[in-house]
Amino acid sequence: MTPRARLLVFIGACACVLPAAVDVVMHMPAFGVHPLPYGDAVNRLGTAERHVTNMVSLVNFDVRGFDTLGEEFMLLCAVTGVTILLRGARGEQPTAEPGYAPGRPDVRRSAAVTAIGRVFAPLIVLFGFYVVLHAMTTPGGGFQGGVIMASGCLLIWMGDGYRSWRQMMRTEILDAAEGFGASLYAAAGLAPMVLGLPFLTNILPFGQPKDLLSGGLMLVLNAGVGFAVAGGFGVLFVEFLEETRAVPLGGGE
Amino acid sequence: MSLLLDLLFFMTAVTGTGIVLSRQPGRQVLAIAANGLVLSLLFTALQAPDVAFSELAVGTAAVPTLFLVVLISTRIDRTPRSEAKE
Amino acid sequence: MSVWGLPGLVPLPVVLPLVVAGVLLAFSKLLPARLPDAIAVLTTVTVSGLCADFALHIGDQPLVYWFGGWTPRDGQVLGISFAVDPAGAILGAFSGLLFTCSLIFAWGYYDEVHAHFHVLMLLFMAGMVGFCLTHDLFNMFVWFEVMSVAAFALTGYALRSSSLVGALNFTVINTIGSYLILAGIGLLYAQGGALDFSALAQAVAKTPADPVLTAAFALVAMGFLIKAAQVPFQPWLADAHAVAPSPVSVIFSGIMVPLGLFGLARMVCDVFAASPEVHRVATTLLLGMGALTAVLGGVMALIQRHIKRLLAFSTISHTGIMMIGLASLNRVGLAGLLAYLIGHGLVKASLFMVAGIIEARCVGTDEIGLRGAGRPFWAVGIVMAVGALMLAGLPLGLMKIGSEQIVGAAHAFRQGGTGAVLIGAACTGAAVLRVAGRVFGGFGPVPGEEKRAPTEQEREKADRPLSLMLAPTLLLLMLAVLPAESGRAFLDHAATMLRHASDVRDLVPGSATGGLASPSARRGELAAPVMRTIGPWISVGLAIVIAVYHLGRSRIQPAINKGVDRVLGPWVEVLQGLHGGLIGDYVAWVVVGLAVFAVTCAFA
Amino acid sequence: MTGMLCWATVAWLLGIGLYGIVTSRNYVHLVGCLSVVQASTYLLLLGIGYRWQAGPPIFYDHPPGTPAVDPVVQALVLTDIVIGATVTALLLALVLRLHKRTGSLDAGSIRPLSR
Repeated sequence: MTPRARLLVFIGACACVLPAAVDVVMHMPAFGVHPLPYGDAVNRLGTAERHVTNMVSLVNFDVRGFDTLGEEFMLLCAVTGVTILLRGARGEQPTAEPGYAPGRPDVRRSAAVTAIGRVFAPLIVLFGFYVVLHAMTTPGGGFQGGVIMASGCLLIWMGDGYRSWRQMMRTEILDAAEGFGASLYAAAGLAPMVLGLPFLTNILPFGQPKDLLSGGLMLVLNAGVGFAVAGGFGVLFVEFLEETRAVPLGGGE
Repeated sequence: MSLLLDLLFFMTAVTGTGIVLSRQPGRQVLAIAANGLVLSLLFTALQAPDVAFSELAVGTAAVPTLFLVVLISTRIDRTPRSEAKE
Repeated sequence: MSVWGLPGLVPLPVVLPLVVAGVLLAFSKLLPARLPDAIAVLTTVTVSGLCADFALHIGDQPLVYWFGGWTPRDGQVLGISFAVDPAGAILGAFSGLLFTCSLIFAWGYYDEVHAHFHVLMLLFMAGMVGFCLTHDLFNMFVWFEVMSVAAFALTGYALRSSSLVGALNFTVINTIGSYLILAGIGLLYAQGGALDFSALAQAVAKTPADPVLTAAFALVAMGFLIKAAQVPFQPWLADAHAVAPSPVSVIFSGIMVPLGLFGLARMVCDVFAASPEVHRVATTLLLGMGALTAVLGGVMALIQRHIKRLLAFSTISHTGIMMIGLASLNRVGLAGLLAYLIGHGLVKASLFMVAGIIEARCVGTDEIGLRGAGRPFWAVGIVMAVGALMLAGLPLGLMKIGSEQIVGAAHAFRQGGTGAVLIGAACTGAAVLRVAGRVFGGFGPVPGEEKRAPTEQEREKADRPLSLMLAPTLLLLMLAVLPAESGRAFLDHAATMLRHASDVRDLVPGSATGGLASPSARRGELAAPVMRTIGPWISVGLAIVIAVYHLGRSRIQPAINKGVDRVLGPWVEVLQGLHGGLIGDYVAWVVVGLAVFAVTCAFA
Repeated sequence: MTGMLCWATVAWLLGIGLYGIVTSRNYVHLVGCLSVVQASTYLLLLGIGYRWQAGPPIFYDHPPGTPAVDPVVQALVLTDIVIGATVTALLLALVLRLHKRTGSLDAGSIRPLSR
């Protein structure tokens, strides 16, 4: 189709969908007042049964922990796919130089930028760690903390440049952390089965509400997610940033 | 509260439209980050701090970085600097 | 219960491949070359065995398993459950079998990247099995996504520009489909306040004619139909299957695409069992879509020259045939769907393996360019010809049972459908037969309309032993042609449980007869005995005639050929143009599909 | 009123995102549009789980039993965000590789198979 014909088809189809969409919107349950039996049940039971205060973490790691298992392995899948797509064709070269844009002046980073990067990167990683730890009590969790940790390392790239960053990020370690984290999640789920209980049954002591170590098995699962996400996003950043490096002498695509 | 939500819904629609209409990739990265930011604010207003946190980490930091890297990578010259200078 | 099938082991078919994949990835750089192959095959065999065992030992009640011990409290469902029924378990076992064969076929194919191929394949399988067994809508979506993401990555594996574009189109369209499913889940949650199938079915029974619920059905169904590549969502499939590595195409065509229909069957028969409105929309729309898909896929297969692309279009056509069975929504049709799904999966998997052998041995997948190139290993050609005849409807094995029941069900329920089944089967059979004749027999020096089709030079790693590639091919084809009459009772049982999924558990009292009641199903079984005996032979005959005509063009007067070309040429151009590989076009068709749903819902 | 605006925003984001994909001439732009389609699902789910005059489903400062919004949809949205990030990363990797192969990002000029 020509772009014009395509747009006409699209607009025509939208015109047909529009009345139906309006009808659905008119019949939607009233915003903010309709009953939410499932969520209310979780809110009612959560603190009493598992001694945690963050209900979202409760849903993620206990009530619907099986979804999160799938989610972790989906991340693993995507990261493996990105690795195949990017590393597969170019190979890995931790010591390569960065490429540069033609015609763009090569500005040296000022010492202040480098210093800011070096000071803030560890702080942000530390903050990510804090977020992972507080999953059971306050907003946050393995996923958020893992992404923050991996992103914090990017400050080194911005401050010190590609080469220092690349020397810091070792793919073997990141791969291992990712595989280990996801496997930890699955293994923690399997452990209750050895005792004859259903998969992912929370068998550890629940601790005290508002305590950092409350939630029992959820803590292990949360740690697994933290490892998997930090490692996974780390690999993603490495693989993408390796795309900005120069091709070594004699090596082509 | 209602007014704040109305405003944030409107802002979300506007920034979302911004992503679609900014056909220049460099500008689109900014639009994506802006949309991520507005979404995080909206999620906070909708009493979902966990989700806002994720959106802030993913939508305003990680994903825009990936877009940025793609843009850099599609523009750079791939010959090593030492070779190019000779 | 046998020793294997302890009820406590229900999560293992999903969790085992996940754990193995995670460990393989963590130690990917330390493992010796052939070990991942062996570990992966062992895992797939175990999963297949477990699922088969479940399938054979489930009684009249599905095996319900609550994760984390979160059983419902006071009627409120809290956790996620698996409800293993024979249909889901047998599909899990079948996917395990296909993965085993595909991994053996791919033995030694991928040694450059450390075990990454195996990690993706295992995750792919875990996603499928989870999708088949789960009883929770969002959990189903999660496994669907695991399956999709693995598939996206595997499609681009070859890193050619064609495979990258194919993977991009596949990813974008299927991701839009996923988001539509998610929106549907949201609407269902808004109205039903639950995610568990049974709880949702109960909620639907309370407000059967709600427009929000109908919209939810339309959105979820769209997502599954995109996966199942039904008209007008079909073009991505040809782009993706043609360019994926052949061991992966085996899985795509053999099970991944038809699983979309299985998901749809679960929706219609379980969640929306009590909604006559949804059933009305479903029967009208699915029959029409299925018939159109069967015919269009067949015609498109006939005008291809890229062997894998041709096979991909035949998959589209046969998925359309399955959809005709689904559209009847009765027991016979569903049993036909299951039988046809497995039978077709076996045949199509072995055909894609043959395509892989051609690609590895002859360096290419272009039918016209490879004319006569397969003569040195003519035995493979016989396999391909038998597969072609099976596609055309040779009354053997599971496919015979499947097509008999689909035709029977379609006949009883509405007079359409049967013709589409015959045309689709005949066209796809003819196309594959033509390829077999041309590549392995050297016939057909004058190409017809297929010469206008897109093609490409490709190759796959050639130094693999032919025996390792041929063994799984032959095994699958043998399973496909073996008499399967003893499976009839099992499939019937599976279909009954699938159809009455909700009322088996007594959750929707009095709504067991949503849509079509069993009397019409019985009529379907008895209907059209003539069609059932003669039908297959008509399509087989037609397939042979078409194939002979295509290969024998050199014996016909050139003037006639030119005339035919002048008449058909423009139409072929239009059809090829509709499958031109432009993602914008495909998305426009998705919106058209949405419009079709909206209009049907308004007027049905 | 706020409710209508919420659902209307959902529909608008879905529509405009699809419009962007249909008219896109650049694969990077297309991936961005896909994230707009996805944003509509976040909004739909969280809008469904919202409740007036209720706090977050976190009982750290408030005692359990205070009115709170639905935690289940929030967990679903978290999963959704992961899905979005992974698919975006995968798509961008495909786009990068394609650019290296063909030197183009134009969705209209690259065909999967040559004629």
